[in-house]
Amino acid sequence: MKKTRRILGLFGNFDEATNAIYDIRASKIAGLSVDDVTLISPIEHPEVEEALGDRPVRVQYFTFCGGLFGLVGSWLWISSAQAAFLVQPQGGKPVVTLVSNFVLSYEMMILGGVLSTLIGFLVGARLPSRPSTLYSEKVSLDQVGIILELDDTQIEPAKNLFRNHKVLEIREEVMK
Amino acid sequence: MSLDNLTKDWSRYRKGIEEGGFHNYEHRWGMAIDLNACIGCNACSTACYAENNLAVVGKERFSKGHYMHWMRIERYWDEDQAREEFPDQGAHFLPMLCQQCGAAPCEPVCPVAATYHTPDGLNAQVYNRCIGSRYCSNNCPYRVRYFNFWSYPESAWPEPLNLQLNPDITVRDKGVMEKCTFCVQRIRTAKDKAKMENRKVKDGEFTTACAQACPTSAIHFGDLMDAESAVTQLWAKHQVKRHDEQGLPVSTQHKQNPALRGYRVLEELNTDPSVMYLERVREELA
Amino acid sequence: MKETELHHDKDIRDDLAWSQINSDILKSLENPRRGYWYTVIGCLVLLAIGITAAVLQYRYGLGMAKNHPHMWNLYIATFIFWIGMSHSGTLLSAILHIVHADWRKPIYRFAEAMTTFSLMTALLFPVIHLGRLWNFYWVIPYIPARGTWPNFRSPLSWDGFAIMTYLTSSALFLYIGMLPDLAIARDNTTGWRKKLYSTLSLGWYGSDRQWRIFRKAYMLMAIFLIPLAVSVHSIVSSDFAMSIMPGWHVTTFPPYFVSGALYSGCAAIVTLFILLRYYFRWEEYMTLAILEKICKLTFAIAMVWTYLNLVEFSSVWYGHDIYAKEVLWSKMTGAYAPAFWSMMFFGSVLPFTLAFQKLRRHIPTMMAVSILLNVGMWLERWMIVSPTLAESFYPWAWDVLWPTLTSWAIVLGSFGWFGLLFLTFVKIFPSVSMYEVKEMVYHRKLAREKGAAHGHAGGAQPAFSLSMRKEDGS
Amino acid sequence: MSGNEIKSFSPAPFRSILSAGSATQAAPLPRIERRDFLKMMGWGTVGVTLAGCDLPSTVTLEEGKETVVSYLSPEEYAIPGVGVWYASACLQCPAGCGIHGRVREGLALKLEGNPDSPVNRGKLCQMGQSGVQTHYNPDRLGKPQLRKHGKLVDISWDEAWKVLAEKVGAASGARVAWFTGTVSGHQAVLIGEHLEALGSKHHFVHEVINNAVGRAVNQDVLGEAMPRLDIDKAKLVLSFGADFLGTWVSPTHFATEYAKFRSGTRGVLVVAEPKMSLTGANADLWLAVRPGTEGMLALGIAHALMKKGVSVPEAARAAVTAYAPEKAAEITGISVQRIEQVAALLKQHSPSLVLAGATVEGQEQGYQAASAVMLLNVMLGNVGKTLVSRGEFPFPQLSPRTGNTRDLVAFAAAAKDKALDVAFFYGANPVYTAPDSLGLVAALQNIPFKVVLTQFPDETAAQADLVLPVASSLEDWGTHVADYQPEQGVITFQQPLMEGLYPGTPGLGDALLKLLKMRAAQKYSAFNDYFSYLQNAVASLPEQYRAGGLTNKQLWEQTLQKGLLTVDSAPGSLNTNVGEITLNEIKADAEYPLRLIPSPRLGLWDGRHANIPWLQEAPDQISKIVWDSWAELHPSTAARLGVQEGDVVEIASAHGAIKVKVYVFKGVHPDAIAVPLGQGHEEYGRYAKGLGVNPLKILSPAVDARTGELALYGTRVNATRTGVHEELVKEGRNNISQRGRKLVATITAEQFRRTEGV
Repeated sequence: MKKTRRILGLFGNFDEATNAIYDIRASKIAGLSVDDVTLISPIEHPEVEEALGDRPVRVQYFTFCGGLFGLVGSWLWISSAQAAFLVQPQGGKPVVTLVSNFVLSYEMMILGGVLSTLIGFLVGARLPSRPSTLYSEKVSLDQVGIILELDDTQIEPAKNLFRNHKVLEIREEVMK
Repeated sequence: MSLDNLTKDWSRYRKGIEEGGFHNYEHRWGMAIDLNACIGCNACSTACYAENNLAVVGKERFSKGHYMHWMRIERYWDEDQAREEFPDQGAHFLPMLCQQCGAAPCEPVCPVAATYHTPDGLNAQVYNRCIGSRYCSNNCPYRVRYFNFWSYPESAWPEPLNLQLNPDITVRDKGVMEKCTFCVQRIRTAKDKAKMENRKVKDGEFTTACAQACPTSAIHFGDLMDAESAVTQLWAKHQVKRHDEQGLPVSTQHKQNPALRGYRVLEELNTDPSVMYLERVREELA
Repeated sequence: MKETELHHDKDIRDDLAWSQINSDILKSLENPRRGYWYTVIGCLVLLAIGITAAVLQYRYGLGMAKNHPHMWNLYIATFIFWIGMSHSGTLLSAILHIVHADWRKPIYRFAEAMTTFSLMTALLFPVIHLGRLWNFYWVIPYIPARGTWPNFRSPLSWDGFAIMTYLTSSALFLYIGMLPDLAIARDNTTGWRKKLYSTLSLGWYGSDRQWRIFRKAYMLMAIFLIPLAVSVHSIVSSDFAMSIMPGWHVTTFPPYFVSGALYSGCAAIVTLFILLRYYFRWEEYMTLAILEKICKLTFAIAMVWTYLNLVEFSSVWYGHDIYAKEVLWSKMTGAYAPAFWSMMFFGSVLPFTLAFQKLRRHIPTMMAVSILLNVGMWLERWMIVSPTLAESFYPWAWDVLWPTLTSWAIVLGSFGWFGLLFLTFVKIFPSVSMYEVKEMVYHRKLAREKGAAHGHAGGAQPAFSLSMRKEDGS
Repeated sequence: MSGNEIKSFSPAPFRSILSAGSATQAAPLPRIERRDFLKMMGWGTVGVTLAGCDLPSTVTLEEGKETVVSYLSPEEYAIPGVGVWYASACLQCPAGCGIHGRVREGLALKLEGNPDSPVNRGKLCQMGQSGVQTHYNPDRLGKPQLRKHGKLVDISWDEAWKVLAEKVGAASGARVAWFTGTVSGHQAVLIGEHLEALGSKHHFVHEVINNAVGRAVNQDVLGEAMPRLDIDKAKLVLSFGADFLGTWVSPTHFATEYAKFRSGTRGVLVVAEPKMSLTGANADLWLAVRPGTEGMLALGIAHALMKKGVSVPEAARAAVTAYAPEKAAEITGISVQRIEQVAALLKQHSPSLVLAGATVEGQEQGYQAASAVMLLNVMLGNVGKTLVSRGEFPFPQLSPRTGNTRDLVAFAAAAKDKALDVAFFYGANPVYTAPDSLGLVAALQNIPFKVVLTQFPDETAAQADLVLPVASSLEDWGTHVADYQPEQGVITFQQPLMEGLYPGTPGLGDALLKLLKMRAAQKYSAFNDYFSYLQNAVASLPEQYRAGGLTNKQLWEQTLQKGLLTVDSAPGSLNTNVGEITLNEIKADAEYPLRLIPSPRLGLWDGRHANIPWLQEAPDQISKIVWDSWAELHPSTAARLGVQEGDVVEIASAHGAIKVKVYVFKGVHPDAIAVPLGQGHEEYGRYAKGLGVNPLKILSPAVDARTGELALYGTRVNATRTGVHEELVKEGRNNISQRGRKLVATITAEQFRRTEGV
């Protein structure tokens, strides 16, 4: 069925929130899988996130590619610039100086790595974005929120599930 | 800036001075300065001022080391003078100018490549490129690089002194490093003339201002690549060799006859200077 | 004091309410105390002095500040000083982050800010010291129209690469780490601040996806920053180590510079720690326990620094390089001897105060000591630059000339500039990481509870062991 | 010699004068008058090949005038971008060197030695090269000045000549005097003719750095005042204070000779003097002799030689016998061993050459001491070998009127006696050089009309009633004959290298002709100007100077092109008339224990070059001090006085006192205190004024008994510390040692002769 609604449950107690997710995971609501759950929290919550299961993060590939590009690209760039700029100072040294080029490539590897990590982070985290209207400022204080994407039939069971786990507040919106 | 370029000439670009370096020198201008003849009279230094538009800085600035003696005459006393009542053996004079090193320590440290090696074997300073980081001066073991700490065009040549300025070369403004050029304007003139006449530059056709002025002809100037030139002959006679000439391994101990007078100052630093000095001579009378 | 004594071996109280954390930290963004304004005025005065001197120097030439053979002098020494200062922030933050030392959490934010700002201060000096500073951009390898590139083999152009990389990376590291806090600030402010924080927080809302990727990206950046920070100061040391000058061409310079950098940075963290604790009344967050930890770290680094000094001296002594020996000897006995021995005292003897708990916990002492350590570190930089210039291969050019008023004025001005940047920062951005302090409090609380359950009542567990166990248990 | 330059090295274009420049550097464009440049067309240029037709063609805008000057149609004599070398004469000191001047776009740019000149053989000392800075000096006078109501005010040239005609016309001719430095050639002739026309005999010729006593001794002993000195032929040169590499007679010439002397078998140089001169600094053996006792040292050496069997002329036997080495050692402070060693060296190295310089001659017994030195030459048989006859100069009227200090004393006395009504000053600055004890400044008030022909507002000009600016040496015509003539005698020709910077300013010759026309218009009416006078003089040369039947024009052009005219003279032979030598012992003076040595410097000379920035900035060769005066003190003397380098001491003689910074230096005798000449100007432009002190001011008026020359080196002084300290500004200030580096390496002469000897 088509997901049409989104609800947010805010929890003061992190254990309850965790348990709520385990309940969803255990398929207590038909048609609702853990993939429909988004957790929003004020701090890093490895233990709460665990309930959501494995959700792969791929930023490291960005990092690797960026770093590699920085390393190789800058080395080629600098060396070929040197080979094109022949009135370079010599000091008795060759035109293409490997030693100094590696030092610079090293720096460029890091710069490439850092910048691509940033890009990877922004892409992966879907930033910049507009926070959804369901977002509650309490999340940035001390509460955990669980957002579920639901079809019409799942709304009530989900709310009940939240209530079983001492939800403090429930918000609801219609998806466009 | 293309990779093509890089792969095409890779082996040449990887040559250091010991393997002959990148340049195939057309000339390598060099000097031989005979300390047996040098009397320390300053004529060379003044000639340099006249030829190269060197600024007079005045007493106050001189005291801070801002002076511009591209060619300076150093005066030393005997090491054991501390024990003697009088300097019985006289002074030691040393005309010190840019040594136009083959492996110049100043060159690799310039961040903007304002000092570089020309195909003439000169250690050139491009005033317009210089941003004044002064790293070259710091890395010069001979301390022969001079910095324009002030805007000397504003102060050093009150009218009509400015009419004396040599139009063949620039007047340097503040913030630029400068140093002896081996009178590059004279080299250029001679080369241009030779080119127009479709011949090679002849030995003795021109000389630097300092060598020209020296009353005792202690300074010899010429092309070290020209086997016939007087300077080359002097170098050979005193068994002093350039790095690009001797190849690997570079040794500073190449004189077979230690009685010969040729040496280069601070040779052990492997800077491969283009200026050879001939030792001072003293009668043993003490 | 009483309270902190009670919790004397805890980094932070684990019963801090999260709402209190938010309000305590966000309070620092508003209503500056009078002392803040005095400090701002002081910094402005210093900056004005520096700018005046810089303008005069620009107009008349570097003769205002420099002498031959002292082509580099205070400017480069102060440049290294500021670069060094920038190290502890990012480097320590990154290292401690990687090893999950969670006591970094209340202090890393301002330390990273310090990194960024001292880099921005340091950057001024290579430009100010140029003879023709209006052409400074020629060092940047932009695609040239006339085929002229910078000289890639000059350590000064390495500096350019390294510093730009470091500035970019550490600013990004600071910014990424601040994102969740910017979201908190967004949620708790109104008016222009709200707009500002909304934009800056990029719409962070703390979803699990964001947190996961944040954790990974932040860790990756931390991993990059450690070798980067080491390389940056090594490269700065290359300005000297890659030269052929006696007293500069020293193989131990890279680690020596890095240790000196960490040292001065740690000392600066202590100073700023105390100042922020005082200005914003953050005794709850910047606890004496944490101060003690930094002090211990500083002491350890001081000993590394001392050791590397001794290594340098003995390698000169073992090597038969008469030039290097002369420079060292004149440093110790010549005109620079007072500065040299003050450096040794401040750098190697004074840190022993940090070995005593009583003194470590005495805030006025630590304030004084941390400032003096940095005076020592500044002297160290000066003692690297000047004695070699005064005395090197060529005796004819030997000369000891003291820095001019102009160069002192510009050095002072740089402190004003740094101060101003930092003071602006603390009023715009939260200088303590709120979300991480919350994590810290949360984990401590969990640990206490778990510890109690396992019969380790009252014993504070290291944070990382806690998280490890959590993972094992799942 | 680099002539033609097409490209400049640096990409930044240098603004040439024709292309004029920014407000800060715009310079007056030399105005070329038609008459003058026609004259210039007649110039000979020195071996320059013009660069052909590929010169850069540029159109430039001259600031202010807004005229577009095309390089395609330049002034006829100026080839844009090409430097042309012209021969002329150097007037920076009386040595008489020939020069080549590089002229580009109508401006003289650089001076080098004239290779054709046997005096300097293409070389030029720093003073000679600085001729351009004398010429372009910013403090040069451009307008005549007349004293009105006690102050000098600018007047027009017409007025100046009118006033001059009136005043000189009104004066009694016999009471008119010329006071000059060394002059020679046709200028000397014209001065002579002017005085003759006036009926005056008053030509005072003054130089502080002179050779007057030496000339007298040479004349008496050898029969020739200035014989040739073959330094290059000597195997040993023993110099008693004769700084022949620095300031003595003809330094550049002797330096070229020295190079030959030191090569091949390599001669030995021994120098005995109380203060190390440049020559002393190059000696193999330098002897610090007690000031004023050089004559005794010479006699001591003679005695040692006598003991070795060298015969002594009868007349001097008594004096030589009186100074056994032991006695000489006691007096002079040179050990017996050293005296014996020098005698042995002299005997071993033959021929040798023994020279006496200013420190020997400038004493109350200067003549006697110099005679004792000459005695050594006679005893060693050097006369005829290294001391060679020059013969008489074929044009004696052109020979130099050599300067001395006797004339200064005489002039001061004449002025004091109110014997003069008008005095012309040229090439001398007696107000600066006269010791205060002569009372010259006060005496000058007795001369009603003082005319100073000068380029600069110097001290004498400040006392003048009429100041007439004259052309610089690069703007003037002239002929010059050096006092010291090397193997080939020459008349050096001086031609202008460029148009005068200050229109209306006459050359010395032109001024003299004008003065002469005021007296004897008829006689000189044929000469429009000095240029035509000289042309006429050349035209009247005897036939032997026209090899190949040159026309007058060809001869003139050839002479100018070469810059000199070689003349023949018939060398005779020299006498050895040694007279009786009486050297009295010098009594110690408890109140003034030290001798003041006003040491001359190659550079500032007697102070006339103090206004040249290059020379002020060129370090003193020995102390390396710039822009200042200093007092050289031996460390033992300094310790006794309790002073260190930079401490200011007061040096007082019976005739005045000066305060000067101390330079502690081992190259000075402990009984001497040396203060260099040249500084301490009260006037003389921005570069000279207010720097250092003038040691001449406190000299005693004592004179040499025989010649009447001032005993310049005989003044006794004491020194006391003032407690003031001021750093001396010098190059390489912290080092006198090489610190174990091989910067200047030394090998022994023995080794040198083995490997490179001839």
